[in-house]
Amino acid sequence: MIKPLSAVICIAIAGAALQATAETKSSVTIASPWEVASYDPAIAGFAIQKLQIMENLVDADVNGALRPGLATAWTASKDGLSWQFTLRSGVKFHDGSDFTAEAAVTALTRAWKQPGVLKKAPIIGISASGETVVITLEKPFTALPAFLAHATTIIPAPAAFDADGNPAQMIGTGPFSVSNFTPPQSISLVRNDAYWGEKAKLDSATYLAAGRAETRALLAESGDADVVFTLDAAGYSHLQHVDTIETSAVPIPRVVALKVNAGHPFFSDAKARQALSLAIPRDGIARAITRFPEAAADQLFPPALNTWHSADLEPLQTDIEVAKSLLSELGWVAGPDGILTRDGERFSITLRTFPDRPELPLIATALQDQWREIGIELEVSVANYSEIPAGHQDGSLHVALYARNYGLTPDPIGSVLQDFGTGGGDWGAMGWHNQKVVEALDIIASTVDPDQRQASIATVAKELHQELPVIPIVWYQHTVSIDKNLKGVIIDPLQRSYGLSDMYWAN
Amino acid sequence: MTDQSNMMALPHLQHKPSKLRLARVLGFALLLWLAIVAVGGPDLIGQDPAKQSLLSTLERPSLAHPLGTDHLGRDMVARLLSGAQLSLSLAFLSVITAGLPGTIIGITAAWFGGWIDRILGAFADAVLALPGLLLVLMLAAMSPGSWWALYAGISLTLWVEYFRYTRQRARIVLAEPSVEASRLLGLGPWLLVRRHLIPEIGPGLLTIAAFGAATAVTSVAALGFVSVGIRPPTAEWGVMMTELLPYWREAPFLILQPVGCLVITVLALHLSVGGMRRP
Amino acid sequence: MIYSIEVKDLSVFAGSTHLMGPVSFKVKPGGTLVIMGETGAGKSLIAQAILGTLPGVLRAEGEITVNGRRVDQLYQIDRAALWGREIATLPQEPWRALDPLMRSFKQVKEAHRYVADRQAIEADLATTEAFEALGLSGAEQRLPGALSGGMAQRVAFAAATAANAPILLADEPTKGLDSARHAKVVGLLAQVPQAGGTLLAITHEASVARHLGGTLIVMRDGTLVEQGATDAVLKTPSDPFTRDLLNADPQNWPKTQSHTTAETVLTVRDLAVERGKKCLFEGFNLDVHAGEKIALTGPSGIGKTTLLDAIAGLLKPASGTVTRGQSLPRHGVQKLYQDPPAAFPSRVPLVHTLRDVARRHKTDWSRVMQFLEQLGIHPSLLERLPDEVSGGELQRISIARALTVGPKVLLADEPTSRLDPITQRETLLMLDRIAEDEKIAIILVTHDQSIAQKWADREISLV
Amino acid sequence: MSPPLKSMLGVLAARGLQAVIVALIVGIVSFAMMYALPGDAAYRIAAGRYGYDMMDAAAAEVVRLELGLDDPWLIQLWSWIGQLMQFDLGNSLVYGSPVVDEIATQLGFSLLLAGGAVAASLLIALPVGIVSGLNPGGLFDRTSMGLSVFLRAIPAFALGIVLVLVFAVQLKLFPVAGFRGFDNLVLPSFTLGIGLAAVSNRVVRDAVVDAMNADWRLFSRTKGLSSRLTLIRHVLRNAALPVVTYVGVQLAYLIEGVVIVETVFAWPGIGHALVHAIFGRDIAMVQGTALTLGLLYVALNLIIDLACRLIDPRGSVA
Repeated sequence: MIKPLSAVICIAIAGAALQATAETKSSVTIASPWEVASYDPAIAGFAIQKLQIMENLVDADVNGALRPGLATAWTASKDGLSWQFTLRSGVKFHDGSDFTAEAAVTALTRAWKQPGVLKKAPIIGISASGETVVITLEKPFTALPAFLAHATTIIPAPAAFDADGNPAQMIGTGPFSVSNFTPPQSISLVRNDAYWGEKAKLDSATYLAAGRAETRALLAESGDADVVFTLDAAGYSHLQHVDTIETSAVPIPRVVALKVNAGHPFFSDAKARQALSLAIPRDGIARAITRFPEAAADQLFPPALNTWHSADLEPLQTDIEVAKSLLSELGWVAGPDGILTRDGERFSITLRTFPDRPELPLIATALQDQWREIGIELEVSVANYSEIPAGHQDGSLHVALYARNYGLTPDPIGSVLQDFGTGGGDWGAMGWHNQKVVEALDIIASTVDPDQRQASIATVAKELHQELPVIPIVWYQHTVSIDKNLKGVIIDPLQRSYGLSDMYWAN
Repeated sequence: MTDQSNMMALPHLQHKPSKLRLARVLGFALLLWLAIVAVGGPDLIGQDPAKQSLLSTLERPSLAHPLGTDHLGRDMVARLLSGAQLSLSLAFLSVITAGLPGTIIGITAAWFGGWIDRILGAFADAVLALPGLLLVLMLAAMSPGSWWALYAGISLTLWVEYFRYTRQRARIVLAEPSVEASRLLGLGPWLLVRRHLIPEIGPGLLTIAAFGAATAVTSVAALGFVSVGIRPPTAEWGVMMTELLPYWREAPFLILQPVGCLVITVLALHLSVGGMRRP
Repeated sequence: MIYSIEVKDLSVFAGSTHLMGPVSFKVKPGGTLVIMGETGAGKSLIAQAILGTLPGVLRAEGEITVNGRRVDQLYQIDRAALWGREIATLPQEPWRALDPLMRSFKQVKEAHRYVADRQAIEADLATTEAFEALGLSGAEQRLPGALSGGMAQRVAFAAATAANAPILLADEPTKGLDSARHAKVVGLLAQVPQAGGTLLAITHEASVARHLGGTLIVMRDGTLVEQGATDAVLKTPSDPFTRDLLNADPQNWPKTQSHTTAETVLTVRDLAVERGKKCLFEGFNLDVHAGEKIALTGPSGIGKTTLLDAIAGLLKPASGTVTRGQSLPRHGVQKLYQDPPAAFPSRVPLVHTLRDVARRHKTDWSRVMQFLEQLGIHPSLLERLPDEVSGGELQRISIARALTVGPKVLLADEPTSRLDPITQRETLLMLDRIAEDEKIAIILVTHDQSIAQKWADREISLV
Repeated sequence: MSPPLKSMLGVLAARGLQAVIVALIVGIVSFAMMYALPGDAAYRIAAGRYGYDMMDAAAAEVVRLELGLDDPWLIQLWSWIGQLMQFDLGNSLVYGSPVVDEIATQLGFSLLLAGGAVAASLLIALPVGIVSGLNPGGLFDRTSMGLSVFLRAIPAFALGIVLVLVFAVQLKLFPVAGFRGFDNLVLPSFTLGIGLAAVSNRVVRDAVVDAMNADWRLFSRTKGLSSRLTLIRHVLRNAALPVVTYVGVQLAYLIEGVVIVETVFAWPGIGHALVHAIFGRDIAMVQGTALTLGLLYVALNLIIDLACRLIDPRGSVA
């Protein structure tokens, strides 16, 4: 048995050597949980954009402020029904072909037809005229540029599509081009030396999708991955004590929220929803599960959304007694087993959530235990997340726990509009209608006057805070571990970019 | 290497029963203990396995919590106990649901031989060729959150091993002169099975069963790993393994506990069936 | 002078229990030593002690010298070095002593190659010669499974003697061979001393001992009862046991009475049986009468067993009929097997097996006990497992089992070929008594001519 | 025609038939079950495509129209079988790309992993099994037995992570995850291999014990072959038979482990793909992967059979 064993060891040593050579300080390996199995911007856009393979007409900085991307400037007509995007000239795709208005229009039209943000905008036409792209709307919509910064509106080269118009390659204009793609696990990148902007400092980079948080933590610790995104709470607290790496956590506009079916007799009264909210152990959850005590969500919009987060809202409290009294006001009385009943009906409900974000089932379990205190029997069903929109559509949903990202577009109005506009939304209000909010949202979407806009935003925030069609639980932190010698790492709270092009190795 | 001869039969020297018997006694004692634990469940210590305290999570063993607390501050002893209830009963169940059909079909195939044998064999091969995981996941998905579906799926993949073993051994046994003699003496099928097949095949089957029980629980763990079968706040050893995995670094003693329980179970089974003579 | 084998006060112990010995003997080169005795008398222990293959639990005491070299003190390794080079061993039941997966030629060749340390080519030649010399030509590429008992014995002989070791140990070399092959093997052994080698043979057949000559040792439950020149001992045995042993030789049996009656229990008309597609024999006719003792002889492989199966209705004859007399009950034909342990469920105490049969046939248990008593089986034996009682006892228990059914015909397939002469005689005499008392017809398959002549009313030999 | 050749052909024919049966069963079973699953396929597929940030009812409707999920099931099944006849597995419902391409990339990796796993398991099981078999009941035998039970009860993922901690993080011998080079194969292979070896080393052990107690073994010694030669020329070969057949049985259980290990080690394998396909209701993908795995299993068993024939010239193997 000596022979095979030694063989293995040889492989091992060879491997170690190979590893060593692979670690020349001109490339990085980044690991993140998200697998990439498609070339389609509508499906894989989030990764393609983060890896700076393709770019949008409009770009955004870390504060969400819009800045020129492939478009140098944009203006709306007086009536706000037509937008002009002037394109950057001299930009070439990775395959050497020129970036033209036609290319942009084809890409955007496709994005518009596909499920994605553009579908949500009141667009009626996308056309090219010379060096500009013209988008016409049926009603004014100020957030359009922000929408064009979204991952599903990145611009692939015409050559990226096959004969039938299906995406078959990843060819963009970004500072990195794809050298190798092994779906769903990994993408290898090389610097695009023909990039129009400031060139990347690294020669190459590798993206590795590692689904398990444990694996990512170990990748970071062993140094196999130089930058690791989205660490789980346990892994994060461990890595803080590993001295070869730095860890950092950035608050992001993603919030764990509880969607309540206000159409359901149990929850039709705001008091019931407040009672639920009062019985949520936000601090406990933030301490024990997500482990960022300061991130207990005392209102829906996190501080990361500076325009929407408002300091003068009275923070949501946790108070079992008040919750109980509220429920008894609504005519609920505790049964023999401690579960509330009202005219023969047990207060027994089902919460839908999904395992893709490991913390969600845990939070659900915490709610289950806590709500038993106030006499609510909670069945937790951990399943595919499509059960939530499905339940919203057929009205079978009671409550749902999920993580909502209000930073999909630099301007959250898009998401808010979907979630709380007329009829609510799959990931927002259900069976809940509030005229004030609807009107305010219209203004926000269409007005150009900042003060008026801010006022309406305040109204919306206030109404949501009192009515609680969606109950916030905790805000998210974007957790990252970085090799100590890797410099220039910028963490984008909007998660639009991994900032590869700015990274460089200290020597 | 020692030269052990068996040129002449020395029955009284062939095996040393005393040691074996001791092992068996130990095995049965363990099984009995497990049974008590499973029947008693968390009531034995009067702790609620679902009661959390988010402010005292991942605690080391203490007087209040002899085995510490899990990631939601629940008492580990209570969870392991209620886990024992589910895991053991369902492991037992899956072994039965896999073992009985497997054995019976196996004996049938060997008994009749010919085309019946061939058909059953082909069928078993086809089933083996189906990715077992496919069946399990499907069944799990068909009735979400149902443990029984989970274990039914698992047994669906496990029965074939019993079948193969029984069929192969039964073929040999049934060909022995002793069976011919019994037939000639007019003994009926039941006596043939009882006197010839069961004593010959039984031990091997029990060993497979012991392995099967472990497989069942670890499969549940595996499914939990692809986040199937999680159903808060139920405690099940396999699922606990997956739940506690993220904390393997901070509190390794936690994930080791359900594993330890499973080890004890498997060990008990093996000892009680008398060593693991593997077919 | 230097003796090939010199044994002084050899005894074998299992822990503290004394199994065998003390024995002492000397064999000079070209000499022959024959060891006789019942099965379980410890004959094999002597061979194993000399060879150094005693089971780990056994311990040998005394001096053993091989070719002037004291071996009992040596390490296992050094003793193993003698094997095949100094001492060759002919195994019991050779078909089980050959590797089932290796072709016979190769198994002999490897001995020439690695034991006699010959070059591959030489080894090939030597092996081919050996095969010719032993009349094995044509069997080179056969697997042990496809060899007859005699062939297997000769292949084993060729392999064992490849390095032509001066000493040959043969442990019951004729076990289970029919008379023809029996003679061949004995002849083979007889050549060894003529070629200047030393032969140590273990047997329970006086005929074999007589043929081999040399000196003789007679053993009985582990103790040496008689020792001397083979001819002398065989002519004028001094010890009563030796006398029994010799009388037990079928040649010296008295002829048994016939108890045949007029009643025909079974008629066989121009029966033909096949094995595989090969027709074994055809046009076989037989009338079996109650109480009749029929001996069925013939070389092995001729299909004696197959014939019995056909008569028992266990296999369908290719043609012809087996008609049962009207007095013959459904399970009226029973069978005794050559290898008693194989005929009982191995993991069930004997009492269960017997009770099952008694219950099935509504036979009163006291009657079963009666049979057992007649057959000299103590009831306490029934509590044991089949492999915990001796072959003789088990064969008698299987007779009792058969009687429990109340059969009219008893088919006995070499029921005593694995028993030592004394037990053999006892068993066959019992069968004789049963034929008389129960008026049962017995068809006995045997390869021993003298048994057929002395025991049976009539002999049918298949040729 | 010589009997061994005949038996070979027999094996081939039998396995060929099995392959066909498997193909049909897999196709129908997977289709039927996918069809029987509760919940709206369109929603699941949309979820698989767009992720929870982008997926909503509107997306689901688009998917429904695009894939014609409202067709009666008979038509859908029939079209699949029709395609299969032309060796076309269709397109992935989630990713739109041809199933063949998806599998082509991943199958290679999975085969590599499975092969590595079997190799690793034998690398452990053979020496351990043989040593404990040569001295049954000895200390080594008992220890290995206890260890087997323990390892049998550890779920693959836990084992994998411990291995990574020791060999990748502490000793820095192998990379943690990914698939840059062959060194990436070592840890996942051993994670699976150890699990398999936990059982198979006992099989090896028992086989060796049997062989060591056989009469022919003693005879081969007494005819003069050294214990080493006896082991090599006789014991191992005879012991190999049950071991090889058992490896065949184990192959079936490999797949489950593969899924876990692929996930832990970020290995782009087919098991991983199968699980995602099931969650995403990607019927085409499920059928494709299941079919591949099924046929793969048949093929591997064919190899096992032939190996048995090679070891055992007696032809029929129980």
